[in-house]
Amino acid sequence: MKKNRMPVLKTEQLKAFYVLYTFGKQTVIKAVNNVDLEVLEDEVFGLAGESGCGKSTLIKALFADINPPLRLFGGRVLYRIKDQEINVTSLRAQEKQKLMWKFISYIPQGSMSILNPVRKIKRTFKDFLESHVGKQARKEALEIAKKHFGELGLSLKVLEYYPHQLSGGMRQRVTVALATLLRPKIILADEPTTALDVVAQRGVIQLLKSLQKRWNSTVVLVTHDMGVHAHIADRIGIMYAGKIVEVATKEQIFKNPLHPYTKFLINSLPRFKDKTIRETIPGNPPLLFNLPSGCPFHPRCPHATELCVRQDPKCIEVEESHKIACWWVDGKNREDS
Amino acid sequence: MAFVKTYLIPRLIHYFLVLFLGLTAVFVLPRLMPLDPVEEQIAQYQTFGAYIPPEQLEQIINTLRELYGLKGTLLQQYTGFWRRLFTGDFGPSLAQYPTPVSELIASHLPWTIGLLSLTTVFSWIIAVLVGGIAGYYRGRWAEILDDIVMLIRPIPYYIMAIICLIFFGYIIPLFPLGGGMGIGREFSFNLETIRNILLHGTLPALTLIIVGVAWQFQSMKLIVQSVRAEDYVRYAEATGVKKRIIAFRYIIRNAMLPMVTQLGLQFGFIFSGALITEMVFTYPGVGLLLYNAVVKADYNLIMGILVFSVVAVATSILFLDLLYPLVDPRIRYK
Amino acid sequence: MAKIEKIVEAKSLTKVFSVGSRFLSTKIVAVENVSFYIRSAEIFTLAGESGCGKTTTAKIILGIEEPTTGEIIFKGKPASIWRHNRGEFMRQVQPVFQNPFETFNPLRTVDDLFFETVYNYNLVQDKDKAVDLITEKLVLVGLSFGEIRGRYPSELSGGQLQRASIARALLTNPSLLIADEPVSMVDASLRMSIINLFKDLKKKLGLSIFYITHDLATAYHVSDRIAIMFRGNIMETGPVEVVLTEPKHPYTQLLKDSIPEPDPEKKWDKQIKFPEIEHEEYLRSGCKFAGRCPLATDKCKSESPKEVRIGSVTVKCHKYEQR
Amino acid sequence: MFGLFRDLLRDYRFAVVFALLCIILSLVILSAFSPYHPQRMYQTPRSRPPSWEHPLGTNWLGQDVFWQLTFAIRNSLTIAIVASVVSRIIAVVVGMSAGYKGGIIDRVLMCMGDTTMVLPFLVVLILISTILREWVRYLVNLGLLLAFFSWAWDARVIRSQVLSLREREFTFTSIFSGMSTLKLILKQYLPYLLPVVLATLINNMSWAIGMEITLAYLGLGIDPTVPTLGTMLQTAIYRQALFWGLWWWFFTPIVASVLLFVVLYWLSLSVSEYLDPRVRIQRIGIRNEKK
Repeated sequence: MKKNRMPVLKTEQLKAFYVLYTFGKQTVIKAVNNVDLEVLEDEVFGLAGESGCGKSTLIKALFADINPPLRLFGGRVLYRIKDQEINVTSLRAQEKQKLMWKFISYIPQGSMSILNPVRKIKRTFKDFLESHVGKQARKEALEIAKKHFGELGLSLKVLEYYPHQLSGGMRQRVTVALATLLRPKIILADEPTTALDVVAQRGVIQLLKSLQKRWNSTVVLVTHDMGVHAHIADRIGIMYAGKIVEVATKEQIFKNPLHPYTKFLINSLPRFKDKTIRETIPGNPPLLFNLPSGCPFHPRCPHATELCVRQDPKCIEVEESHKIACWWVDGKNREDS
Repeated sequence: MAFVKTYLIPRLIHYFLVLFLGLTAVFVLPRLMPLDPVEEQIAQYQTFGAYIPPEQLEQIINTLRELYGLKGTLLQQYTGFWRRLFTGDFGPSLAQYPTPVSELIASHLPWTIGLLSLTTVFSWIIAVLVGGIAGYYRGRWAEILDDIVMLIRPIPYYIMAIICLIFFGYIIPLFPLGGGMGIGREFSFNLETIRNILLHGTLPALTLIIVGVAWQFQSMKLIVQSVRAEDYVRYAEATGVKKRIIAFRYIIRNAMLPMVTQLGLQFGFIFSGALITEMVFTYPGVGLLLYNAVVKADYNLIMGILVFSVVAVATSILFLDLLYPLVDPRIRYK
Repeated sequence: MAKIEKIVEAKSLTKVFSVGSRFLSTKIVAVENVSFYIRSAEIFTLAGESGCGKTTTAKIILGIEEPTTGEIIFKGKPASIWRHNRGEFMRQVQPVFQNPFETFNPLRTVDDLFFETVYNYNLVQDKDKAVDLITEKLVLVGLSFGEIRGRYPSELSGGQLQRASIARALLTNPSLLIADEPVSMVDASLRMSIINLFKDLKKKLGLSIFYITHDLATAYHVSDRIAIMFRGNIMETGPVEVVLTEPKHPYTQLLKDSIPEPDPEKKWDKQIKFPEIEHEEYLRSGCKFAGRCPLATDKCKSESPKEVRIGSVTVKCHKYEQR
Repeated sequence: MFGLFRDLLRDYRFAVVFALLCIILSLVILSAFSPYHPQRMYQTPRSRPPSWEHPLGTNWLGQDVFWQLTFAIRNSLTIAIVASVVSRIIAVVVGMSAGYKGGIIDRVLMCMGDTTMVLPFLVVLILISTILREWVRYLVNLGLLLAFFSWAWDARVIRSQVLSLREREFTFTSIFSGMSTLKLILKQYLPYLLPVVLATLINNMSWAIGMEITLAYLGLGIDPTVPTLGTMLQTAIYRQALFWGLWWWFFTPIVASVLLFVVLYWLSLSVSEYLDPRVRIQRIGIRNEKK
């Protein structure tokens, strides 16, 4: 593993909640709750967790795409651009817009619906380029797109099609191409392969990985599929109920998980050539608008103590490059509190 | 040629089917009228004091029946109806005997076409543009616009027409109260006549546009609301595509597609709309002609106008349907 | 060898859908000449990518869709006979669907459908006994009646609902459960608990389960035999251990190779090919996989391969035919 | 029930509409206590401007405009309710059977719908009311005639909803729970169709009131001596109320009908928003939170 890499993206005590009103009643959904995160340059950071744990919301917050009903309740999101830390949550819309795509870009879930269905792929590329490059380059938009497709090894024919004519895997590769058009330093990918078949998923993941290697960029990949993380990620963060409960290298997560939730998660994964019954987590995931007190995992945790019910543990380093948020480590209660 | 096979031919089949049913309805409906046109006419002759000897009466009745296509059994009448359709001859009008029906329609049609198709298309374009922009940008002005539309939208056209007539005709007499051009004027291409036609047309056109825009503005706004929630719009927004590009190429372009169908429906209402407009403003179009025909039980004229409107409406809907794949690529390859 | 008791058998099913209008349309073959059988107390998996025709096959067995050609034989009697006794057929064959939030009407309470099932099939007469019966089945899947009473689907978690859906299907003591992607909408940590539940039900109740999935890892865990489907064709069938550890068909090999295994030491190295255009492969004559197959010959592109039996496995590939 | 009402009143638009609706309904109730007969003439001094005794003045025929208005609203609403309820019943039955059963019924409905679209329906309506001139003089009969003209479009809307509901998984679960088709439709589908039915019910009411006014203008429809919003306006126009300066006679039916249309439209918006299944699910979900 490469050492001493600088963090390129950082959050400090980030809180982003959804506030919903239905007929005068207010509901607060604590989707991202006190998250501290560091993403290093030139790495693939995998963010894992079950549906409704807030991982997609965290990606939105990282992209500074906070629009009602999502609201920022505290904390900062910092980008490191040319050795300067910029807090994007306090930037004005125009300044933020300048960073989008050139410094950071975003691949969302659902390739079918993110491309305008009535415009050819090349027109979509043109629309995006028109807003981001100078007047001169506008005329060459098609040339830029073609060159980019060539670099990615995609067929130029694709530019002439409408989105619905492409297969799911091809469509998602087009969105990868769209997101990397301006060579951003950071690519945020939110469940980019969830709706795809395994073969197409493999194609997209391989493309993403090769681009990351070639341009030494950073990829933050959100997916619930631990198998995908095992293939592509360098470091993995595990999210549970709006919090990051464990961050470590891929090897540490798979070989030596420390948080009880991660242990369950890794152990419950089906593996080939092993048909033994796998143990699963008891109970159900908590609802984000009705969180339990203290550590959100304590109702399902076999090691829960009175302390866990009372107080929420901080995420601290317990080994080299291995952080967890748990009072119970290796059978011992954590001393600091 | 997938377009011809999977789109054009089925549409054409559907078109002819609807045309057939609609025209059959046109044939059936007047025959349900309680007034026998022939007896009406005889009665009318007699009230003018003309004496018709009984042996001639039979002959006159026969001639009239033939003239109105009422001779023979219902089936014979029906085949005769289609024969008349294909030759384009609807016979003479009763009320304005012996002017042929086709001539009457031809002289009134330009007024209706000029007023209604222009206002329909015009209000559609305004509604799509204003509704699209207001629906996307949602500023304070958009809210005020919305409130105004919420007040206008539920008012039926007829009430609206009367309100406008009272307001701009009686209270502030800006425009003439009725007619197509000044009384006793002959149509000719000079500046004065054209000015006059425009002046007479303004009030009916204004009411049609107000109501038309309010109706379609509402639908456009609803469609825009769902389009702006689509993932591709949100994605484009999040990645910093310029608002102007999103408004026109994403929102309006995509919301326009269902609105094209709406335009087709609006054409369907043209003749019903013409009837009321032209009556309130005594505008000399087909609607007024039709109303008079109904009142006077003018068989041939009613049929002529109904046939004409059915064909015109069905054809305009077909035309829009065929146009649709050009604007929506998803249809083309289905 | 003892006589195999086949609970259900599909005999050369073909289903053609017309896409487009009523008058003129393109035909898409969703299921092409598919045959398989399920034994009693066996979990049989039909695996494949989305759009390969596996859901259509399930619907044909459930009697929701009519096959264009071919027939279903359930407990020795063809579907045409069962059609006259639909009530009894439905009592014996029950479905579990993919999306638990859609399985129950979102605007009605969950227990409503339980009572409906009990009363409509005349399982018991009075309400107390109905509650007892429902509780019995809910306990079997690890729930209690209190958890679902008066609740709307949106008030329960996906895992709970999917268990409830299975419990509802068990009310009538069916002999065959048709589970269409039952875990694809369930969280990873709860997924295996549903899989374990299936194994448990098979053992305890002697239930046969037709498990439809795109997830080969869970298929490996739960099933006895597996069929791999691609674009309407079954490419390979056999015991799950054999098919998934030594895949014969090039498609199965690719599929198996593309599964992201949760093992940090395994990495993909080969770049792969997949179709650019939607529907491209449906309309292909010959072997549907020929466009992407590394071993494809001219014969593959023009001629549909026949089924070849190799040991316990049946494969549909020209490569094995030639031998 | 009370909770539902309280929820609705939180919406300011609904609160305004509700207040106006109360006024309109109290006018309808007041009509039962009218000191004058609705059809008799010369019961009051003629052509008096509004005063304490006659809040909206009197007309040229010696009738009190305020009390005429109460009858007019009552009668117009009667027509509207008959028309919309009857047409809703037809629309639901036809739409559901076409959507669920498909086949012949479906095709016939589709063709009928398309045919009615190309026929100028107002012309046809005028023709029929000419044919049945005597029959449509009565409120209920006119309501029935209007009902016959307004089900086709909404039946199509219901049909398409049923078509999409039929493909949803809970339909299959219900079938395999042994539910009969009728029970399935009533228990599982009706909650989804309720918003459409209610919203179109209200829209249909305002359409029927508008049609009555239009027909009255053409001298068709209701017996012109029976006060409705249409006949009131028509009499005022026919007797040249504005020419004589009797503006209160002329404007009362116009203002009243505009008010009624706005109230009905806003009501339909609030109701359909409230009954929208997505919003309902959200409410169900939130109720859970309090437990």
